[in-house]
This record gives sequence, structure tokens and C-alpha cells, in this order.
Amino acid sequence: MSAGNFNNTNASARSWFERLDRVDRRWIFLLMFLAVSGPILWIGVTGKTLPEAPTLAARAVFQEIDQLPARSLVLISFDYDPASAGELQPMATSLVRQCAAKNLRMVFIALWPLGSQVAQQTIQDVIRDDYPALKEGDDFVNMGYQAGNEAVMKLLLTDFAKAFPKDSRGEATSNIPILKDVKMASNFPLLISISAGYPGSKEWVQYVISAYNDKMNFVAGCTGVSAPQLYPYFPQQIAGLLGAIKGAAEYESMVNESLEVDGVATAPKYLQAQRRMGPQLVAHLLMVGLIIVGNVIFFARKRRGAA
Amino acid sequence: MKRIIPMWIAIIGGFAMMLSSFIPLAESAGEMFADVFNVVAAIAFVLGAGSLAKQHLEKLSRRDAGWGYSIITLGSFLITLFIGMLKIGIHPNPSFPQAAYSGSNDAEGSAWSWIYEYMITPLTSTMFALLAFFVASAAFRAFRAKNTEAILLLGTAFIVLLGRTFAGVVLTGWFPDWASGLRLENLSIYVMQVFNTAGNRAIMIGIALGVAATGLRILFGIDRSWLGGGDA
Amino acid sequence: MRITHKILCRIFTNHSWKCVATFLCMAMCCASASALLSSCISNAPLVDTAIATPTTTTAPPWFNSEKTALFLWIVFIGAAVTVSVWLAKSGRPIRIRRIAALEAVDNAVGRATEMGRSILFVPGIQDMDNIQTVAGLTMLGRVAKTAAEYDATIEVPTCRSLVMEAARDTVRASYLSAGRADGFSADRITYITDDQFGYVAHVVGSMVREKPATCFYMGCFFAESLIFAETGNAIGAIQIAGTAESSQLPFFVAACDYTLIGEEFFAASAYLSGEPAQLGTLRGQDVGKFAVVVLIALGVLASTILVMAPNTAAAVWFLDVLQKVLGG
Amino acid sequence: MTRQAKTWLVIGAVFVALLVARGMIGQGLGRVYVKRTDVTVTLPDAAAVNSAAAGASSASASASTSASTTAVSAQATAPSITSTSLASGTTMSWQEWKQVPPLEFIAAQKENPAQTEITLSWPRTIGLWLAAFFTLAIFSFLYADNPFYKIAESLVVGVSAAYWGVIGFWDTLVPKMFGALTPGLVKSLVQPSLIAPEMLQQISMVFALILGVMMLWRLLPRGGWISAWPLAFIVGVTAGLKIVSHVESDLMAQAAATMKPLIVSVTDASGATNIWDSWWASVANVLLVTGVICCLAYFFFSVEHKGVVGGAARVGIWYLMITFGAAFGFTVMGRIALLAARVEFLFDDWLWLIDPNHLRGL
Repeated sequence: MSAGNFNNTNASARSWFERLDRVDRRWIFLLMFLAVSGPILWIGVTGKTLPEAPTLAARAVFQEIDQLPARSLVLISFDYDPASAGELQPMATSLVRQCAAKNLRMVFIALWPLGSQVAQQTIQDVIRDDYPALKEGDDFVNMGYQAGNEAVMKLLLTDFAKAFPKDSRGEATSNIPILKDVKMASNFPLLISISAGYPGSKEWVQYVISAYNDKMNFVAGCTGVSAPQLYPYFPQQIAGLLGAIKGAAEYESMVNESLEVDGVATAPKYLQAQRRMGPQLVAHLLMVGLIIVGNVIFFARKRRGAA
Repeated sequence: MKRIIPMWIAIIGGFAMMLSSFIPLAESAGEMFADVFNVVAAIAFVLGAGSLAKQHLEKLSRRDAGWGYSIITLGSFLITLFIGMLKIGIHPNPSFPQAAYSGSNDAEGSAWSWIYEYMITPLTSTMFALLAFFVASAAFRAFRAKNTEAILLLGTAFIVLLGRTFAGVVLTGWFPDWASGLRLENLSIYVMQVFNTAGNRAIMIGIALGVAATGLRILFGIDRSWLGGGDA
Repeated sequence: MRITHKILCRIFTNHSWKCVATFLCMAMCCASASALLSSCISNAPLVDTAIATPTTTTAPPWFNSEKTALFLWIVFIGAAVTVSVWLAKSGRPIRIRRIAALEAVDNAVGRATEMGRSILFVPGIQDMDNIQTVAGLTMLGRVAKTAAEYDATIEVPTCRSLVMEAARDTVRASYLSAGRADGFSADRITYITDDQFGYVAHVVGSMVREKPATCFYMGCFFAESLIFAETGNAIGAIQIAGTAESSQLPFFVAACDYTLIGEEFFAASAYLSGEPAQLGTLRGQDVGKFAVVVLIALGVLASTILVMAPNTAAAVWFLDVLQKVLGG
Repeated sequence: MTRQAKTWLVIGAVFVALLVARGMIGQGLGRVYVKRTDVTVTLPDAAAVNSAAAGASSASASASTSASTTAVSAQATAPSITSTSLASGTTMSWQEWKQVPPLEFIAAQKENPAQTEITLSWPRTIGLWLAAFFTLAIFSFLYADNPFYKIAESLVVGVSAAYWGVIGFWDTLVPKMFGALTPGLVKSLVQPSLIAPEMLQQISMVFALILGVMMLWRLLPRGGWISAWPLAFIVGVTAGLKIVSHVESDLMAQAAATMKPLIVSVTDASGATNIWDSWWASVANVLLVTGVICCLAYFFFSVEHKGVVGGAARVGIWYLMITFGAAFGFTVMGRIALLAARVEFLFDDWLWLIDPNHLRGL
């Protein structure tokens, strides 16, 4: 509704709701900034986080990884870039952490050009820092980025080495011990995709999972914006789904709980998602408040118009 | 002739590609096209770069308002291109030291990664973050109960917004077990699995038909507006 | 060369080659129907064990029999479109329902002329290998033609080099067909950057500076949809959006004046053209939709019967056939 | 001075004052420390390379027979490399700097105040301040368009356009096209582990090169129309490919998934039918099937929305609105997370106001 509709309103006769209705949207921007930055400061200073109650979809992710026998192969696809890291990095960190703690063998791939870098960073933060016993090539490997979107996925169905001929260090796939028995994607009992859009989890379902639903389990982490498109696939094709930072926080709290050692505080990098739920809560309440105020204005004006 | 030949190229290419999906021998044609396309798009970067340079050089030479910003754009473009194309300051990959360009541009501490980390990341992700402000102003303005459609739109958004935070747990967490389906977090999942699935499914089926009809319009030569409007 | 030219022109002006296409379609239809039938018979127990392991199939190398159903569907849709086009061209009237967003295009372009401001057209942020970009460009052709007729300027910033080239061709030809070849300027169709948010930064920046009267967003959009739409709203522009990216539809619906939802977006170009042949394809689409609705209804019926009376042989068989038709 | 200019001045002054105050309290703010590591590699012996290359197409076998020439060219591009000749071959060494948290610097200083291993990195510290400036410059657009935003906008356009061009060159053109057409060159300069290209791959890349050259023909004064050919090929092939993939994955798969029974009986562990669960599951299926059919009715073009179809279409629109509302609600979460990440960058990395990751031992 454009402001032009109210040009004939006499400025002095404007009632409170009309003034509120025409409020400069920059005030809303300021409120949003405060709603996000306030809790960040507060949580940053006090270090307190809100409790989480894991939902079904997040519990399923945890169980899928938990039930795998040690040394199982897991294919982890980083289909996002640093622009979405705010939302997806906490999931990636927790997923890699649970896999590393379970002593699963991880193969990282990226279908987004910058995904390889993000994967490398995650490897550094989780595996190199906290699980230094795991060796690159034997226990995990980063295969880097491959251009081609779905074409790469289809190629994975038949020939892993052709899709990813070398890893990010430049080592040929045939020389990497962890990939010795890997011919195609179905050699991985579990596929994990952390995706921010196209290509991402939806394409994995369409091109890979639907081809072998019974041989390969699939869990996905996604941004809030792609979650609605993925829910139809849960729980048939996507066994577990982490939707946005909320899903990440639920899953993170489960992983932390399972790996908790008495007397040792969880490292702050494993609390990222739960910390970010603070600003979420206040900002969501602000949005809810804005919608309510907007409708109060609407009904007040409607009544005035009818009177 | 200048329009007929491109049209035939499109028609033949399109039908051949369609058929190749059904011929086991030619099933990799799609992947091959993806490669070919990526290469053509990478080569076409020259055209984009040319257009970018042209628009800013013209602005400069005309001394248009804000020509100073054109210097910034051109300068940063050329410097970044120079650093990246020549892999300035990148050491060879330790596994293959004999290959001078085997190192990755992304190596930590390189000029390239400096540009990435301190320019591209803050600029693009802050641009992305502006959305948080825009969802708020859009919700305030557009989510008003004007009619049934609008009520459904804002009502669902309301439920999901509340159900996705701890507030939902506080507000409805006390519901007894037999009414647990009405707890906000479960309600939002129910909405997702039923209404959202139905809506998305219909949209997807519609899109599939739309894509098929659009594709066929092109392949039958009915719609030539992409070659230029009308039948000129 | 001359002769080939003549032959080709003749073929195209008459559209008679479409008869050939139709016959081809029908022929292939029959061939594949028999293929499906034979596969049904040979697979009598209907146990699919070999679907995921392509190595074990013994299909002839010239046709993948697992895709028979898909092939049939494409032939069916193709035939539906061809027949509808045929009927439309033979003069049978077509009634197409009103699509508000498209009715508004003329007014929106006219408004820009009246206000002496430009029109902004964003053809999405994906490359030419995305069908939405192609659909966006066909729409650009229509909008540019109207703009040329109304003497309005149209700005097209693009996110890909190839899209820029294609958009230039399209707009140039639109101006030509509107008889205003002199009004075309390639410099209004520019490449900005491949980067999603670099592109957004530039487009919204120029939006607040140039204040276009009308904004079109037609193509494949991701997160930038709402940044565009809210900025456009703030500068008071009329906004018409169209995308098949279902995750972005909510934002366009909330912040734009008109939105083409999914399939409507693909129908837009045909609708605006007003040509019988193009409108005919819309009816072809409807035939496809009707078939889907009928199949779903039958499938629901059969599976419900199965729940109520398990082991009803007829229902089992019928459901199997339906699943096969849908590639299951 | 206009009102807006005054506002900007006030905001700027308050901001600078706060920044100066912040700089004087506690540990200060906005510094980046790096740790030096030395990397030394030995170039493979020329003779060994020759024998390996002759033996098999092993991945590490280099096609280059002149290790010293590549070393020279490496020197030219990377100034800090020093190479020394040894009996067995040539070694190369260079220094790398890794970012470390301020905590490590403080610890190292405490141990040995004269250490030079961990130092303040001026380029990265300047980068950090620039990043903070850019973040604020983009945020300032929310208030109004202004010179800071314009600078940020001009920069991001220039830098990112070049960035993607470079990515296209090194990640697509070099491995795919040059790798197929001039494998020897790519092997010796860029990727010694390159696998010899197949014939088909080479043919397709020659084709791609021809299409690319046709595209570029436009830059020449004559014959620019030929660039319509590659575009036509791309459009046609895209149309053909997408028809097949959309009909398969969207139309057929989605329709098949919707053929659900309207009545569902859910049995619990003991085998008895759970009436409530069955009822809810049945309702869900009925709603789902109705929704899909009604939404499809909305999309019918050649039927006016009147009567039964009109009613169905209206219900369809309701479903679509619920779908959109849900998607909107879900998305808000992601958008706020992104803003939170930027605010954390400002407060944590730059201003050192909070320390959630315990990098400074606050």
C-alpha cells in the first residue's frame, strides 16, 4: 500500500494509528538491530544459553549417525558458501564432530565453488584441533569442489573417481587409502548434505537418493529458506533433517550431551547454534509484535472508516 | 536466414538432447553439455568484463555524476583480476613443487585470500544480512488481515514464527499429551507436512508442465521472442 | 543455398512441418506403447529388483526401457500441445482466464512513460542453462516491445555475461519489430557481476538513485527477491514479479503488487503474445494437468479400496499399472 | 548544511568517540596476530622424474623434464621463495603465516618477550578494519543512500566480477578445457596429477571452444550475428534437458507420491489399531490430496474460475497462502541468523566487546 493513498488526510487530524501506520520503516530497522544485537551482547557477556528440546527431525539425524558401526564411510557434501555460514556452520561443525567422535571415515566434497574452503575450515576447527589422531587420507579426505551441479551427482552414481579425480591436496583419487574400496556413491552407507540452495539436498534426493533409497541413508541440514521444500521428503527419502539454526541448536545440544565429560565445560565453538538462538527468540518476538501491531492498526482504521 | 539457422540449431539440439535421455549409450550427453556450457560461460566472461569496462570508462570520459566511483570499480576489478589470474604470491603445492601454478589461490595468507576474507565476505554477507531488516518491514506492512487469503498467510507465518523458538515451548509446552499435536512446534511441523507439501507439490507439477510447454514452444518454433520479439 | 533458404522459409511460414512432428509423435507413441505393454507382460510378477543397478539390465542399447513411462509422458504432453496449437490455428476460439499480473503489464509500462522514469527488468540471477532465465527473456521480449511502443526506457542489469548477450539480442529485436530500431541502446543492458550479492548491491543502489517507475522481476531468484521487492516498494515503484522458485514466492507475494506463481510465470509470454498458436499451448498444458488430476484421483481411489479391502486383485493390478504409468 | 548531513555528522562523531573510548579500555580492539611457519620442499630429481614418467602414468610423475626451469618461474611469481641447489636436487622454501588467536600471542610474549614467531599482522589488521568499515557501510544503506555505501557498492562490483572471472578461469577453463586440449601444459604447470583426457572429452571441449569463439565474435566489427548460434544451441539444449528432468522428477514423481489412501489404519506395537492416530493420519491424507487437486485447479488457464472449478481454485489459493506463510516464517529464522553473524563479527572480531569463543581469555 503506497503512502500516496493518504495524501488527502489532514495532518493535524491524524490519529495515533495513522501515525503508527506511516511510521518510517527505518524505526523498524532500528528495532530489529537492537533485537539482534542486545541478546548477542548479553549472551556474550554472561555466557548463558537457552535450553533446547530436540524435535523429531533433529533426533533422527543424531540417531542415523549414532547407529553406524565405527569406521563406516560417510560422504559429506558442503553445498554452501561463507554467505550462509552464519546459519549452516554450526550444523557442519556438530555433524563433523559427531562423525569424528564415532570414528567414522569422512569424505568431504563440495558442489559449490566455495564449499571446499568451508569444508577445509571445518576440518581444521574440528578434526585437526580436537581429533588430531585422525589422519588425512586414512580417516578423512577433502575432495574439493567439482563444477557441474547435478552432473556430478549423476556421475557419483556410477564412478566416484571420475567425478572427483583428485582431492584438494592434488592427490589422485586412486592413491587415497580411504577411497580404496569406493567405486560409487552406494559404497557410502550415509550421505550428509549441508546445503544453502541449488545444487543441494533437493537435488541429492532427486538424483542420488531416489536411485538407491534402500542402500544409502541421507540426512540433510539446510537453511530456513529451503526447509519448506525439504519437509515433503522427510522421513521417507531424507531420514533426518536439520532446519535452520533452530535445527542446528537442537542437534548441537544432543551432540554436546552425548559427548559431555563431567567437569569439563563444552568448548565455545560447539555452542554456536545455541548462542544464536538468543537473538532468534527476541527477533522472532519482535516480528510477532510487528504483525500484531500492524493488524491492530488495520482494524482500528477499518472501524474508523466504517464509523 | 539470420534467425532461421539459430532456430534450427535450437530445435535440433533440443530434440537430440531429449532423445539422448532415453538412449543408454548417450546418457552422459547431459553431463557433457554441462561441461561445454561451463566452458562457454567462462569464455563469455570476456564479454561481461568488456561491458563492465565500457560502461565505467564511458562514465569516466563523460565525467558523469559519480565518476569517481567508476574509478573504484575499474581499479578494484583490474587489481583483483591481475592478482587472481597470475596467482600472485601463491607458492606451489608442496606435493608438486615443480609445477609453478599448482598452488591454490585460496592458500592462507595470500593476497587473493585477503581479498576474499576482508572484502568479498564482509560486503556480500552484510548485503545478505540486510534481509533481516526487510523481512521485518515486509511483515509489518503486508501481513494484515484484509481477506481470507491474507489471514491464512499471516496466521501460518505467525504459528511457524512462534513454533520455531523457545517461546513456543513456553506458551504451549504445558499442553497435556493427548493434545500434544496442538503444541506450536508440532503444529508448525504438521502445517509443513500437510499444507505445505500439498501446495509445493501442486506448484511443482504446474512448473513441470510449464517448463514442458515453454520448452516445446521453443522447440516447435512457436515462441521466437527469445530470438527477438514477433516475427521480424 | 538460396533453394535451402526458400524451402526452410516455406516450411516455417506454413508451420506445416508441425504435421510431421505430430505424426512422428504419434508413431513414437505407438512404438513405445507396445514397448511398455511388452515390458508389462514380461515383468508379469511386477517385482522390480533391477532398478538401481543399471549394469544388470539387458535392454537394447538404443532405448532405456526403464524410462518408457517418462517417454510416453513427454510424447503425450507434446501431442497435447501440438493438437491444441492445431485446433487454435484452425480458428477454434480459445478462452483463457484473466491473469491479473499480466493485465497490469501495459499499465505499468505506461506509467513509466507518464512519469518520465525508466523501467527496470531483472531477468533473475541464473545463467542461460536455467529454463527460468529463458522464460524471463521471452517475457523481456514482450515487455521491451510494449516499452518501445510507449517510448519508455528499459534498463536490464544482468548477472551473467551470456544473459546480457541474449537480452541484448531480444531487446534489439523487440525494438525492431515495434518499428523503433533507433530507440534501442545496448548500453542499457549491462553486465554487473556474477556474484549474487555484488549484483544486488548494485541493483538496489541504482534503484534508489534512478527511482524506476516500474520493476519487473522475471526469472530465477534466491535470497535477493525480498531485497529487490522491499527497495522497490520503498521507492514507490509498481512491481510485477514472476518466478518458479517456490522458496521465493512468499516474498514476492508479500512485497510486490503482482506475482506470477510458478506455472503462471511460464505461461506469461504466451499469454501476452495473444497469438492463437501460443495460447493453444496453454490449453495443451491444461490437458496435461487434467490427466494428472485424473490419475491422482484414480490412484487415491484404488489405494483407498486396497486399505478397506486388502488383496482386492483388481485394485492391486490397477494401482500397479498407475504406478508404472508414473514411473514408479 | 542539510538535515541529513547533520544527522550523518552526529552519528559519525558519536561513533568515532565510542571507538576511541573502546580503544582505551582493557585490551583494546581489532588486531590480528599470525604465526610463522617455514615450509621446505625438495623438487623431484630430474632423472627420477624421467624414469617415473617413462615407467607408468603415475599421478606424481611430472611431464616436465626441466625441474630447474619450473623453479625459476616459481621464483618469478612468488618473490619470497628461495631455492638452493643440493646434490640430490633442488629445495625450495618459503614462509607461511597462519592466523592465531590473541591468547597465543599473549602466552608467547609472556614466555619470551623477544619472540618473533607470533607477531601482529599489519595487512590482516588493516583488512579487519576495512571489513568492519564495509559492514557498516552496507548497513548505512538502511538509513539512506550515501557515499560510504556507494564506495562499498563500487568495490564489491569490481572485486566480485573479477573474482568470478578468475574462478571461471582456474576452476573451469584450466582443468576442463586446457586439461583436455593441452594436457601437457596443464600437467607441467598446474596439475601434475591430471588424468589423461578421453577422446570424447577432447571432442566436446573443441566444440566448446568453437562455441566460445563464436560468442566472442561479437567483439569484432563484422559478423557479430554468428554469436546467436551458440546462444541458440544453449537455449535449445536447455529446453530439451529441462523438459525431461522436470517431467520426470516433478510431474511424475510428485503425482505418484500423492496417490495415497484416504483411510489409513495405524497399528501400534501390539498390532491393535490406534483409532486416534489412524484418524489423524487419514485427515492428513485427505487434506493433502484435496490440496494438491485444488491447487492444480487454480493453475488451469483455459477454464474460467467459476462454479466447481472456481470453488476448487479458491481453496487452492488458500493452500498456496498457507504454503507461503509457512515458508515466510521458516525463512525469517535464517535471515536473523545472518544478521546475528554480522553483529557477532562487529562485536567479537573487531570491537572485542564479547569473547564467546574464548580467543582472548576474557
